[in-house]
Amino acid sequence: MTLEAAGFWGLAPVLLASSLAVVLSKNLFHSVLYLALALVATAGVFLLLQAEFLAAVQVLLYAGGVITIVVFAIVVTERLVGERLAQTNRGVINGGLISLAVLIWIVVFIAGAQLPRTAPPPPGDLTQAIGRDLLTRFVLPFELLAVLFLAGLLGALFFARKEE
Amino acid sequence: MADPEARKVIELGYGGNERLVMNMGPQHPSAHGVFRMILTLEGETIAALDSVIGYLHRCHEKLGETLTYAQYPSIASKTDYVAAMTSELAYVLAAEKIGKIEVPKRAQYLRVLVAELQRVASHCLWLGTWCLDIGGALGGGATVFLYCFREREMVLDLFESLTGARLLYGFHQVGGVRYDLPEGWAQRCRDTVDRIDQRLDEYESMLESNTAFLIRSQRVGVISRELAQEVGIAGPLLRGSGVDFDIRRDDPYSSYADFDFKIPVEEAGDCYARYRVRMQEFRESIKIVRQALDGLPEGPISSRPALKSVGQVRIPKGEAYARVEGPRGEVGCYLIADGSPKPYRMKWRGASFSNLSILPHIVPGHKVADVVAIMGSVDPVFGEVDR
Amino acid sequence: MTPDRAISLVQERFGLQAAGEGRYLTVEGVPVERWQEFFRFAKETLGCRFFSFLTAVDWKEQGLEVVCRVENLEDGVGMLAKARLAPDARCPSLTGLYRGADWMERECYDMFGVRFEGHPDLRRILLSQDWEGYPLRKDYAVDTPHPPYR
Amino acid sequence: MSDYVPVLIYAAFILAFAVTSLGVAALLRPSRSYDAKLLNYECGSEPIGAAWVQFPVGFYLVALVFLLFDVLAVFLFPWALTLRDLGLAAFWAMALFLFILSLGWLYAYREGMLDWK
Amino acid sequence: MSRNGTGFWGETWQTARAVAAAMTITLKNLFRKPVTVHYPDVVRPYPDRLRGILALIYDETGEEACIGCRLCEYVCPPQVIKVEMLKGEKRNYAKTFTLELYACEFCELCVQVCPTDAIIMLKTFDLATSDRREMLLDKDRLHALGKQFENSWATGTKLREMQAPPKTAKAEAKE
Amino acid sequence: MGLQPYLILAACLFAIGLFGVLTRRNAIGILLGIELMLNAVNINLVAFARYAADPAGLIFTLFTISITVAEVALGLAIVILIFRVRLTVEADHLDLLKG
Amino acid sequence: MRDVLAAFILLNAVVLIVTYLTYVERKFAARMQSRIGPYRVGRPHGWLQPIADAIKLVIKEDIIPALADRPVYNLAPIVFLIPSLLIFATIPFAPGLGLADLNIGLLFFLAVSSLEIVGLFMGGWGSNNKYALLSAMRGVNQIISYEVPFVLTALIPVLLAGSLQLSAIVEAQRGLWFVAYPVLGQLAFIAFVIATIASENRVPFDILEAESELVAGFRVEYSGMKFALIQLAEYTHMFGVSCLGALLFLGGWLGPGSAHPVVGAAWFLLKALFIFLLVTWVRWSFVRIRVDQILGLSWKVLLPATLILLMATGFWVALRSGHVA
Amino acid sequence: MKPPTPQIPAPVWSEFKDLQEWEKLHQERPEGDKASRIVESLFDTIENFPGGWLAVTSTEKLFNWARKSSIWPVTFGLACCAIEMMATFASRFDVERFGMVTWASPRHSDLMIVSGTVTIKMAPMLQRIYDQMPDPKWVISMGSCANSGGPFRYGYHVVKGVDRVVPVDVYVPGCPPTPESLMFGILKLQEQIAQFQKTGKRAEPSLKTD
Ligand code: SF4
Ligand code: SF4
Ligand code: SF4
Repeated sequence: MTLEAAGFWGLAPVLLASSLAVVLSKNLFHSVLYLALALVATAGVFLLLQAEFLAAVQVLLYAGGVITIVVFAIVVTERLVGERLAQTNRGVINGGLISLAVLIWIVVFIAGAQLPRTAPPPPGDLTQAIGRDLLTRFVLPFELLAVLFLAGLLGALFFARKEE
Repeated sequence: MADPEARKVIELGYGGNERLVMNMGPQHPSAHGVFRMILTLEGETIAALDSVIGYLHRCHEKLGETLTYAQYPSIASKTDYVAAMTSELAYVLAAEKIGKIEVPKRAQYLRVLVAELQRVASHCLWLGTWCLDIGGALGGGATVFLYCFREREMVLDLFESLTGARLLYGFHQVGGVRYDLPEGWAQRCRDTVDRIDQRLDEYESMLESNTAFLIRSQRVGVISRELAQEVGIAGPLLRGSGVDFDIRRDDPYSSYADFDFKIPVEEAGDCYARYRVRMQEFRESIKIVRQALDGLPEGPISSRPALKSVGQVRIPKGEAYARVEGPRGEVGCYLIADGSPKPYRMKWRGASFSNLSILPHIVPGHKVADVVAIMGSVDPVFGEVDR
Repeated sequence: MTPDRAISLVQERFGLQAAGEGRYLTVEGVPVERWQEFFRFAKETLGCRFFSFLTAVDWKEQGLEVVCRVENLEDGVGMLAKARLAPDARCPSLTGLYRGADWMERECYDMFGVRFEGHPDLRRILLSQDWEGYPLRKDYAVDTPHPPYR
Repeated sequence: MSDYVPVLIYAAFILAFAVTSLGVAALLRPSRSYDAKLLNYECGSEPIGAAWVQFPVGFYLVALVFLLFDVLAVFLFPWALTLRDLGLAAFWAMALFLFILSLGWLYAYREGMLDWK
Repeated sequence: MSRNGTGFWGETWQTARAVAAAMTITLKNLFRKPVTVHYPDVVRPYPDRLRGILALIYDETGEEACIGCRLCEYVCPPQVIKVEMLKGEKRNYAKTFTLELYACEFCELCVQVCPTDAIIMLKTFDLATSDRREMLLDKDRLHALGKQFENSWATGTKLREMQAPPKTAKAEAKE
Repeated sequence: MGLQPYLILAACLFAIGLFGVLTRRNAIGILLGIELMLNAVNINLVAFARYAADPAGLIFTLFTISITVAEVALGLAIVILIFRVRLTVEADHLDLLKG
Repeated sequence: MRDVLAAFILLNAVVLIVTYLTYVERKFAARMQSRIGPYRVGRPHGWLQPIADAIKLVIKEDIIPALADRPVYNLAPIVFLIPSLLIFATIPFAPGLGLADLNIGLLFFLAVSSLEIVGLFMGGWGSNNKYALLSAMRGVNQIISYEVPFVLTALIPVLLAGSLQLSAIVEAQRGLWFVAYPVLGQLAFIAFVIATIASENRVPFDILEAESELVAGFRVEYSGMKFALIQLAEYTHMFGVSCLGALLFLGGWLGPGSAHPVVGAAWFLLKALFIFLLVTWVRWSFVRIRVDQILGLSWKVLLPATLILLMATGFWVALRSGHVA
Repeated sequence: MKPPTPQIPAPVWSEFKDLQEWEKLHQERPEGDKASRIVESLFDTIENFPGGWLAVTSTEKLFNWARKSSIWPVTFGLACCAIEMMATFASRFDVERFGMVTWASPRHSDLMIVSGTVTIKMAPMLQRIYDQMPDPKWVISMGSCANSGGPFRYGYHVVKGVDRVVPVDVYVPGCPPTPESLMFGILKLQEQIAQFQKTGKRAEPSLKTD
C-alpha cells in the first residue's frame, strides 16, 4: 500500500464520520466542533493530493475563520440554554432517501466515467506556481474575486449590523 | 432562586436576551476584600449593578457599647485596618471632645506624625492594589504592587519599632498616645520618607505618561461634583471631583492648623483624577511628616494618668461627633456617653461605606474591566464598610 | 451661610432651637412628619449638600431616635438633626434628597428596624436577608447566637 | 508529501502524550466529588442564571472583518513568494486587490463596528 | 484614539517614551538587590518593642512574678485571660492562669496594667500549630515560653512610665 | 491511487451535507450542511487539479474557498438578521413570504 | 524509524524546555520585582520547582463541574495542546536539525496555531462558567484581531527571502539579519513583538485571563492535569512564537560557529530566549488595557501600519526584482 | 532555679467550651483525601512483596515532596489579616521561595489561607470555596479571628473560629500574625504534608507537653 492509500483510508473514515456527526449531532455546538474536525480532515485529503498550500489555507481559513464565525453566530443568536440548543431533525426518512438517491446517482455516474488511474508527477513547487499563475494568468478573476468577496462581506456586515 | 440577594438582581434588569448575570466576589482577586458585586452584563457592558456588603460585619458598633474607653481603641483600629492610626484617632478624639480632655502638644504632634505616615502607607497599598487590578496579577500591575509593598514595608518598620505591631497598633488612647518615640526613630523616619519620595518618582514615570495606564483611567468612572456631595463620598474621591474640602484644613484637629500643606484638588472626577490627588497627597503627607519631626515639642505624651485598670477612663454624659481625614476620607465617630466607662452608643461613619455606595451610581455603562478600575480607585476597606 | 444665620433660620422656619458648637449645629427633636421638609430646607436653604451620615439611637423606653448629619462644605456649616420616632419606628426616607441616604437608611433599617417610608429598596444590607432581630437595639444581646454557625 | 510523515508521527506523539498524561493522572489522583464541589465556580456565590446566554452582535462583526483580512492573507502568501520574479506588475495587482478589500475595512470603520460595543 | 490633541504621531511618541520609561524602571530594579529576607535561614531583626506572644516571667528572686490580681483579666478586650487567685502569706499567687492565645489580639493592655510586670510579650510569633488546644497557654507553658524566647522591651512599669503625664497634670486628673 | 476514491469520498460528503440541509431544523445547522457540500466540491476540484497537473485548478479551488467563506458569512448574517426580527432560527418558522 | 525517534526527542525536548521556561520566567520576574523567586525547592535556587509543580498537578484531583459540557470540557485541553506543540514540527533548530523543514513552513506554523482558537473556545464553552465563557469570547476576538497583523508582519521576511521555508528564510539572512534592515526591519520587528505579545496573551494584552476581572479566564474551572496541560500549551505557544521571531528576524541559528549544529541550536535557543525575555519584560512592566481598546489598537493602528509596512517592503522587493514592468 | 511555688494543677483545656467543641469537630472532620482506589490497592499489593514497601514509601515520599513543594494558595483575603497575607506574598517575604504561587481560582489551588474574621454571612461562601478546591487541600487559619473569632468572638455576627466551617490544618496566632509567623505556619504545614499518608489521613495532632 502506498503512503497515499494509507493516508486516504485513514482519513476517509474520519472525514465521513465527523461529517455525519455534524448533521446528526443533537447539540449545535458539538456540530460545529465536528465540522472543524471534518475540515481539518479535508485539509489532510488536500495534503494527499499534493496541494499543501491549499491544505494550509483550508486550515487557516476554515478552521480558523469559518468556525469562529459560526460559533459567534451561534452565540449571538441563541439563548443557548436547555432545549434551544438541542437540535431535532425533521423528515429524517425523506431527507435520508433523497440524499441516498443523490449519492447513488453520483456514484453510478463516477463508476461509469473514464477516470485516470495514476496521477502525473506534481509539477515542482505548487505554491510558487499558484502565485505565478494567480498574478499573471488569472489577474482579472483575482481582482474580480476581491470585488465579489467584498460585496459578500459588505452585505454580511450590513445585515448583521446592530440596528439602531 | 435560593439566593435572596440574587432575586433583587433579577428584578433590576435580568431577563433581557443579551444579558448575563455575573458575580464578582466575595472571593475575587479584585474585590479588595469581601465584596460582592452582582453585575448584569450586556456583552461586556454593565447594565446594572447590585452590591452586596456585610461579609465582614464584625459588630463593631455593638462591641463598642460593651467595651470601655480604655479597651476599645485597640479594636477601633480594626475598622479601617489599612489606616489603623486614623480610625483609632477618631474614636479617642470623640471621647476627648465629650470629656473636654486636653491633649499635650507632643502627643498631638505624634498623632499627626503617625496619621500622615499611615496615609503614606495606606496610599502605597492603594496604589499597589489598584495597579494590580488594572494591570493584572501576572503583569506590570503586580510589579507596581510589589514595589509599593516594598516601600510600605519601610513605613511599617517604623510603626513596628514605635508600637511593636505592624498593622493594628493601639497607639492612641484617651488623653494622648501610648508610646513615645524610641531612640533614633526620628532619623530613621526622615530617611524613610526621603527614600519613599524618590521612589514615588519611579512610580510616576511608570504610570503617569503611560498610554496604557492613561486609557485605562481617564474618563473612567466620572463622579460629578453634585453626586459626590450628595452621596457623601469623602477624601481623595471628593477632591478628585473638584470639591475643595479637607478636614485637616477646614476643621483642624490635633494641631493640624500648625502645619503648612496643600490640599490637592482635581476637577475631572475620573479615576485618573483620583490617582493624581492621591499621588500629590503622598507628597504632602511626606511634607507634613517632615514638619512634624522638625517641630516635635518635648513633653509628656499623655495628659491622663497611665492606664492601670479597665474602667479608669470615664467620660461625662454627652455626645460628640469627631472626625478625622483618613486616607480614604472622613472617618467619623459619633459617640454618646452616659457617664459610665463605656459609651452608650457609638456610630462609625466609615469613609469607605459612603465611598462605596457611589458604585451603583457610576458603574452602569462601563465595561467589565472598568468596574475593576473604578473599584480600585474608590479604594474601599471592608473593615470600614461593614464594620 | 453663617452658623448664626442658620440658627435663626431654623428657629424661624421650624421653631426649633439649634445648639451651636462652633460652626456645627445640633438640632434636637425635629418632628418626624417634618423630617423630609427639614432636610429639604437644609439642602436648599442652608446649602448643606454634603450627606455625612444617618443613624439611629435606641433610647430604650423612650424609643428610637434618628440622627442625621449633613454639611455645607463651602461655608463649613454642619448640621446634625435628630428626630424621635414613634414606637412603630417609621420614618420618612431622605433618599429623594440625598442619594447617599440609600445605603445609610438600609443600614439603619438593618440595625434598628427603622422603616424608612419611600425608600426604593429597603433590604437588609449588612446582615443576610433572613436575619432575625435588630442587633443594635439595646435589647439585643451582643452574643445572641445565630444557628448554624455557633 | 513524505515531508509530512514525521509531522504526523509527531502529532501522534503529542496526542499520546496528552492522553497518557491525563490517563496517568486519572489513575493517581484522588477523586472525591460531592455536589458543592461540582458547582460552578463563581467567586464563592451560587451561580445566578446560566452562562450560555446570547451575546451582542459586535462579536460577529469583528469576526467578519477578520475574515476579510484572513482571505487577504491567504492570497498574500503566494504573492510574497513570487513577487521577486514577477516584479512591479504583481505588486500593483496586489495593491489593487488590497485596495478593494480595504474598502470593507473602511466601511466597518465608518460604521463604528471596530469600536466593538 | 487621540486624547490630548497631540495627534497620532504625538501619541505614538508618547507611548514609546512611556514604554521606555516603564521598562527602564523594571530594568533598574532587576539589578537592585532583592529586598527579600530569607526567612527561615535569616530572621529579620525584630524591633525591641515587638508585640509577640505573651509569657509570664519570674521576678529577680526567681519567684513567679504574677500575684494573681486579675487586672489583666479585666482589661483584656476579648477576655482571653482567666486567672484564679491563690492567697499566700507574704503575697498572692495565681492559682491558675490561662491565656487563650487563639483569641488574643496582642494589644498589650494586659502588659500595661500588670502591677508586677509579670506578664510580658516576646519577640516572636512562632507558635503556629495544628492543634488548637496547644494555643491554650496555661501557667506552666507561659513561664516556659518566657524562658524560651527573647522578651520584648515592654513591661507594665516601663509602659506606664512612658505615658505618665507630668506631676501637675496628674494632680489635675486626680481631681 | 486513482481519482475514483476521491470522487466517491466527495460524493459521500456531498450526500451527507445534503442530508443535513434537508433535515436540519435550525438555520445554522442548514448552513453547516451547505458547508459540508461545498467542502465536497473543493475536494473534487483539488482532485481533478491534481490529476490534470494544472495549478489553475488549485487557483480555482482557492477562489471557491474564499467565496465559500463569504457565502457562510453572508448566510450567517442573514440568519442573525432574521433572528433579530423573528427571535427564532428554526427553519420551520421562517416563512418569510408570509410576512 | 529515524522519524519516530526524532519526533520523540523533539517532543521531550520541547516539553522540557518549556517546563524550565516557566522557571526562567518566574525567576526573571521575581528579580525584576525585587524578589528572589523559587528558592528552596531543590537548592540551589529552586531548580526542582517546575518538577515539583508538575508532579503535584498530576496527583491533584480533577474536577468536572456538574453543569459542564463533559466531552467538550474534557477534550479542550488536548485540542488546545496539540496545535501549540505541533508548531515545533517545522521549526529548524539548526541546519538540518529539525523535524520537517516544510516547503510551506511558515504557513504551516500560522495555520496550525490558528487552530488554537478551537481549543480555547471549547474550554471556555465547556466549563459552562461565566468567566470562562466571557474570557473565551474575548480571547477568540483578540486572537483573530491580532492574527492578521501577526501574519502580515511574518510575511515581511517572506517577501525579503522569497520563500516560506523557514530554513531558507534563515539562510537568506546570512548577510544581514532582517531585524537589521534599515527602518523596515526594525519597524517590522516592533510590530512583530507587539503582535507576539498579543497572540501570547501577555500583559498588556492579557484580557483573556484578566485575573482581576475574570479570575482565571477560560481555564477557571480546570484543575489538576488538565490545568497543567493548558498551562503547558500556553507556554509552549509562547516559546514557539519566540522561536519564530528568532527565525524570522534574528537570523535563527546564524552566529559565530553556527556551522556546527549544536552551536547553531544554542544560538537559536539563545535568540528565542531573548525574545521570550523581551516579551516577559514588557509584560511585567505594563498594565493591562481594556478589551475594546485592545481591539481598537489592533484594527485601527496595528493593521493599517503593518499593511503599509508590508506593501512598502513589497514595493521595494518588486523594484529590486529587475522586471520593471 | 525554679522557686518553690505552690503546686497547682494545670488547667485542662476541657474546661473551655470552645475547645471542647473544637475537639468534637476535629474528631468529626471528614476522612482525608485519598489517592485513587486503584493506586491504593496497587500500593497495597506491592507492599506485600518483599521489598515492596521500599517502592511504596519512596513513591509516597516523592509525591509528598511534590505536594509540599508546590503549595498554591488561593487568593482569599477576608480582613485585616489579609493585608498581612499580601505583605507575606510581596517582595520582602516572598513566599514564592517556598514554591507558592497565588491563584485566583480555587480550582487551581491547594491551600486556603483564611485570613481574617469569618462572619455568618461569609461562612457559606467560604465553605463553598473550600469545597471547590480539588483534593488534596489544606487550610491555614491565620490570625485570632480565624482561629476563634478573636477580638470579635462575642459578636453576634462572627463565627467562632473557621474550624467550625472547614477543617483547619494549621493555626497561626497573631492579630495580625507577622509575615514571619505566617511563614512559620506554612513551614509547619509543609512538615505536615511531608507526612501525608497514603491512606490520606492527615497527621494526627499531638498535644505537646512542655
Ligand atoms: S494582649 Fe490584649 S488581648 Fe491579648 S491577652 Fe493581653 S489584653 Fe488580652
Ligand atoms: S499577670 Fe499581672 S495583672 Fe495579671 S494577674 Fe498576674 S499580676 Fe495581675
Ligand atoms: S485576627 Fe486581628 S488582624 Fe486578623 S482579622 Fe482578626 S482582628 Fe484583623
